[in-house]
Amino acid sequence: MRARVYVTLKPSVFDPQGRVVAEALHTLGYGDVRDVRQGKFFEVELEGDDRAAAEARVAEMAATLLANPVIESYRVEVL
Amino acid sequence: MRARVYVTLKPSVFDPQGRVVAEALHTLGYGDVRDVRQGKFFEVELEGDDRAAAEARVAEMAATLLANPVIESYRVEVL
Amino acid sequence: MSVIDRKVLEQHGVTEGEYARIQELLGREPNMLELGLFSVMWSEHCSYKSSRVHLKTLPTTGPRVVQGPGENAGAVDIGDGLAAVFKIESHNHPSFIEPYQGAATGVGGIIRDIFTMGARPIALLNALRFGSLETPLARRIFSGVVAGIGGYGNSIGIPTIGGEIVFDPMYAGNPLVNVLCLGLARHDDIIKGQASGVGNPVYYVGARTGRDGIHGATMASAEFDESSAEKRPAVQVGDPFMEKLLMEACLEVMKTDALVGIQDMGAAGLTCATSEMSSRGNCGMDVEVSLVPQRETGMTPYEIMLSESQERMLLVAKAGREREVEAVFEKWDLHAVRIGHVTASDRVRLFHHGALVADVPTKALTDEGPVYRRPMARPAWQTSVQQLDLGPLAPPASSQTAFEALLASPIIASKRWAFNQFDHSVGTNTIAQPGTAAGVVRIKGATQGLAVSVDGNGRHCYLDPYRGAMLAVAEASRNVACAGGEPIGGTNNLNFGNPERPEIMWQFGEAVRGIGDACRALDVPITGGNVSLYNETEGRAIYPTPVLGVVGLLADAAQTVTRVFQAAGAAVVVFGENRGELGGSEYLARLLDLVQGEPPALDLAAERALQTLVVSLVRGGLVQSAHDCSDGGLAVTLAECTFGSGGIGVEVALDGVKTVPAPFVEAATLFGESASRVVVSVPDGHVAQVLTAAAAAGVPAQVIGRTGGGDIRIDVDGATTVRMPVAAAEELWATAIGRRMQSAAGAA
Amino acid sequence: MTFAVIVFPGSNSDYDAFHAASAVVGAQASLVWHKDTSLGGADAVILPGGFAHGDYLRTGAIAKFSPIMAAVNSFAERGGPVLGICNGFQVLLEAGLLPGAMVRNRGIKFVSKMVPVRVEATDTPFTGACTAGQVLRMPIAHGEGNYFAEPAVIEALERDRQVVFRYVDEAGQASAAGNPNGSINNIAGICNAGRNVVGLMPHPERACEASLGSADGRVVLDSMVQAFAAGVAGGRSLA
Ligand SMILES: Nc1ncnc2c1ncn2[C@@H]1O[C@H](COP(=O)(O)OP(=O)(O)O)[C@@H](O)[C@H]1O
Ligand SMILES: [Mg+2]
Repeated sequence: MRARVYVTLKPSVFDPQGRVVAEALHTLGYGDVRDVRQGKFFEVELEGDDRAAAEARVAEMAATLLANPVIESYRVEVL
Repeated sequence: MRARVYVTLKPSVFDPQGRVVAEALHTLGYGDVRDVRQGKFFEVELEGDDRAAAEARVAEMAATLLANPVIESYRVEVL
Repeated sequence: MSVIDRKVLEQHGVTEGEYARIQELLGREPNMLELGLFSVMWSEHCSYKSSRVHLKTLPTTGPRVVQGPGENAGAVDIGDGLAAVFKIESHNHPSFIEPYQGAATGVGGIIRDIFTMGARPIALLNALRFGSLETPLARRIFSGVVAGIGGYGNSIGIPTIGGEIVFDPMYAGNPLVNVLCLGLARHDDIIKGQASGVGNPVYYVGARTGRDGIHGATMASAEFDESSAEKRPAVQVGDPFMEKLLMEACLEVMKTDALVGIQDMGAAGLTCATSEMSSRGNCGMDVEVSLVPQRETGMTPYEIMLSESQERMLLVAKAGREREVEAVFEKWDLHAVRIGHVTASDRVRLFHHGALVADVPTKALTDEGPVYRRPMARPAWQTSVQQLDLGPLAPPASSQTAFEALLASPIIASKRWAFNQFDHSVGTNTIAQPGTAAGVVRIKGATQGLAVSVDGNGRHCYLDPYRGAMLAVAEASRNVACAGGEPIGGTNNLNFGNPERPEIMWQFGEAVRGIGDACRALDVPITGGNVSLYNETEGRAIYPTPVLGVVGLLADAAQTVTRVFQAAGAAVVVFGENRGELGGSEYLARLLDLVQGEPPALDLAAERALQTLVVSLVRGGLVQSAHDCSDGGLAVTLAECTFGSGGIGVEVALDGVKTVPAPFVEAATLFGESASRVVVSVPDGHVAQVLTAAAAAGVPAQVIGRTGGGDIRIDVDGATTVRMPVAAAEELWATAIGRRMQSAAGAA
Repeated sequence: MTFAVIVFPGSNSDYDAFHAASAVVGAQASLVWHKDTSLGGADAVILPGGFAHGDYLRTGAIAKFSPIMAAVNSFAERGGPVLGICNGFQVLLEAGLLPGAMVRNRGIKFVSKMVPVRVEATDTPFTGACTAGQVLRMPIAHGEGNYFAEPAVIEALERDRQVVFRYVDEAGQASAAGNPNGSINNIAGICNAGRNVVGLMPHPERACEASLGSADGRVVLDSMVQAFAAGVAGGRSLA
C-alpha cells in the first residue's frame, strides 16, 4: 500500500520559503504570480492491503510525527 | 487560478530525510512502514483564468526554478 | 467599539488598578486600541514591573561602560575606539510551543538588538535548559532548539562560539533558551534607538506585518494553561534571509549620516518601537497605520500595532535625506516605507486612513508603567534542602564507577552533538573551538580579542539563590579569565517562576542581590539583560536560573589558552582550595539522586585574586592550559584537560579532604565542587615563577602531578582511585549525548 | 593578481574569502555585487559560502539568475579560474558549470567541524601548489553537502580525474567513517572538464591561519597566485 501525507503551514503562519520563491519568480518575469506557499509531502510504503486501516494508520503517523500541529495541517491520501 | 507543482527526488537519488522519517516511524512502533520518501510542493496563485495557459506557464516555472532536473522530477496540477 | 469591562481587562492582563491609572494618565477612558497599547507596554515582559526595583540595585557603571542598561544592548570600551556590544535574551515560552521556530526567532531577536546599535554581530552563545534526556519530550525539544539555533545563526553567518546546556527534570515542561549576541562597533558609530527632529520621516522596513504573535508579549508573561490556544498563530516563523538583508542594509544605512535612530520591533512590535523611540528622544510621533506593509488582508490597527511579526525595523531618517536611505534598502531588495513622522508633541498618535484612532502620551506608555514591590518570602523548605548529612549515607559506588558515570552524565558530557550543528568557523575570527574554552574571537585589524562565557547553575540557586547567583557570576568571569580575558562587562538573563508567588519573588530578589554583590566585587558592570518570569507549567516552577554572560578582554588575541593539555611532561598545578564540598554537586545528584546541601562557599576577594592571577599567567605565556573546576569536581576537570589533546594523559596525587565522614573522603576529594579553583599545566621551566606569582597574589597553589602517559590516573592519599586510558574516557564523554539522541532519531 | 569575490545578498563568507585572499595571501581582492555585470578585470573568481538567496528552495538555485553569473559563465568559458566554496560550489552545480547536485546531508543535520580532505588532483589552478595525496584540514559547515550525480557521471568524473578533493578519515582513507555527509565516493570537490572551474564544500578560506585551527587551506589560494604568476611569466593571461 502506498499513502501520501501532504503537510502545509496553516494559512495564518508566515511562509518565508514561499515568499522567496514568489520574489524569484517575479524577478524571472512571472509578474502574474500572486503568491506562493510551499508544503511538503511524504510517500509512505506500508505492508498490508487494507485501505481503511492504512489510512487510519497513516493519519496517526501524520498527527504524531509528520506534521507539527502547532503550525501545520495535513491531509492523507491512500493511493 | 491556483496550480500545484509537486517535486520529488528521482528514484535513483537517496533521500536522507525520508530515511530518517522511516526510522523514526519504526522507533514509534510503525514496523509495517517499508519506506518513506519526502517531496515538496508549491501552491502557486496566478492571475488570469486560462487553465491551459496557466498549466504551461507553471510547468515552465517548474523547469526553470522549482525543480532541479539533475535530481528531481515534477508534476503540475491546475486546481 | 466594544465596552471595556472586567473580562476585556483580564484578556489584556491589565489589573483594575492599572486600568484606573491608564484612565488617569489619559484623562479619559481608553479605546480598545489604546488599551492594547498599554497592555503590551505595561506587560511584565516590556515594563519589568515586578523586577525593576531589584534590577536598579545592580552595578551598571564603570570606566569602560559606553552604554549601560536602557538601550537595545550594552557596550563596553575595548580600546582603540572600539566597543564590545552585547546582550542576552530569552525565548523560553516560544521554544516550548515550537522548539525549532521558537529558538530560531530568539536568535533573530537578539541579533537585531545588536545591529540596531550600529554594531556588526560577530558571535553568538546560548544557554539552554531541557528536561531529562531520558524522556522523548526533552529529546524532541532539545533537538528542535539546537536545529533552530543553527538554522538561523548559520544562515546569517554569525558563528556560535560557545554556550552551556543542562538537562534536569525541573525544566521538563519549561525549557530555557537564552541567547547572547556579541557585536563590534566603533564608539562613534553607536546608534541609539531614539527619535528626534520634528518632521523627520519615520520608516518601516523588513518583513510585512501579519497577525502573528499578537498577545505574544503578554504570552511571555503568563503561565501556560490548556487554553493558551489557537485563535492566532502563537508561533512566529523565522526568516533568516530577511534578517540578513536587514542587517546588511541597516549597517550600510548607518554609515551614511542620514539616520537619526533605529530600533527593532521585538516584543510589543510597532507599539514598543514607536513609543520607546519617541520617549528616548523626548518627542512625539504620528503614524498612519494603514501604510504599514501587511501580509494579510483586513488587519485592524489593533492587530497591526500589536503584531510581533519578526524581522522588522523602525527607523527615523533626516528630512531631506530620504532618497539616500531608500536607495540603500532598495539595493538589498527591501522597501523602506514611510509611515509617519516625528512631532513636537509628547504623544504617539495613530491614524487609520487619516482618522485619529489612538492618542497617548508617550511617557505614559514607557515610563509610567506600574512598578511593583512584590512580597517576598523565604520558602519554608529552604532550610531543609540546605541540610546535608552524609553521616548515615554510604557512597553508592567505587570512585572509578562514579567517575565514569559523571563523564557520561549529559550535564558533564561533551556538547558536540549540539555545537557541531552550529557554524563556529564562519567569520574567520573564532580562535578557540567550541568545547575547549570560553568562546574567543579575535578582532581583525586590531590586536585585542574577546572571550565570552555564559554560565548558570539552577541547582545551586535552588539551594541558595543568593550564593548560587554569585557563583554564576564567578564562574562566567573565571571562564573568560582562563582564556586570558580580563572580565570587563556582564549581561544577565533572569529565568524564574511566577513573581506573584512570594517564594519566587524571594528567589528573584536574592539572586539579583547575589549578582550585584559578585559583580561589584569582581568589577564586572552589568550593561543589560533580560528578565523571563512565569517559567512554570501547571504551577511547578523551574529552578531559579540566572544566567550570566561575561565578556573578557584579551590584550592580545594570540595570547590565549584552552583547557587542553598541550604537551606531556608539564607540571599540573591547582589554584584554590579543595574543601570537598558536595552540596548541590553533580555527584550527589547523579549518583545519589540527591539535590541537597549548601552550594559551595564563595570568597569573592579570593575569587578576584585568582582571576587576576590566571589572566596575568596566560598573558605572560607561563601556562599552557587553564581550566575552571566546576561540575564533577577536580577529577572531571582533569579528565577534560586531557580530552582533545590527542591522548596526553595525566597522573596526579591528591591529599584527601578531611571535612567529610570517612566513607566520603575519596568522593569529596575527587568530585567536590569547591569554587574558585583552576587547573593549569605549566612547563617545568615556569613552575617556580608560577608558584611565586600565586604566593604573591595570595592564591593557594599546589603542584599535584604531571601530564603524560596515556592514562588519567588520580591517587588519593596514596591509593589509586581512578585510572582509565584517555581514549576510553574521552569516548565515553564525547558520545554520551549522541548515543542518547540516536535512539531518538526523529522529525526534522 | 586580483580575486573577484562575488557577493550575493545571503553570502556570509564573502569577507572571509576577501580577507584570506588579500590580508593573508597578499593578493588583490575585490567584492563584486551580484547585480553587477562585470568582473572588473579580475584574474580569478571566488563564489563564497553562505546562503545566496536564503536557499530555502534549493541551495544556489536562485543565484544562477543573478546578473553577475553571465559574466562568471563567460569568464569560465574562456578558461578563467573559478573557485566555488561551499555555497559557491552549490551555485556552480545549479548553474551547470559543474556536473551533479547536492542533497541533504545523510544525517539530515547541519555539520560544522574540522575535517581531513585529500587532494586528488594537482593540475587545477587551485591545487597546483599541493602535493598529490596531501591531506588538508579544513572546516566544513553545511546542511546540504551530500554530493550526488548519476553513476555514469561519477564514472566519468573519476576516469577524467575531475575529483579534486575527497573526504578521508584520520588515517587518510576515503572510508565511510571519513565521510561527513554521505557524498558519493567521499567527493568533497570536483572540477570541470577544462579543469579551470573548481568547487568544494570544505572552506579553505577559513583555514588560512594557524590561530583559527588550521592554515592548511591557504595552499588553495597560494596555488592560484602561483598559477597566475606562472601564466604571466609564460606570456599567457588566464583571463
Ligand atoms: N536582568 C537585567 N539586568 C539589567 N538590565 C536589564 C535586565 N533585564 C533587562 N534589562 C534592561 O532593560 C531594558 C529593556 O529590556 P529588553 O529586554 O531590551 O526589552 P525588549 O525585550 O523589548 O528588547 C534593556 O536595556 C535591558 O538591558
Ligand atoms: Mg530589545
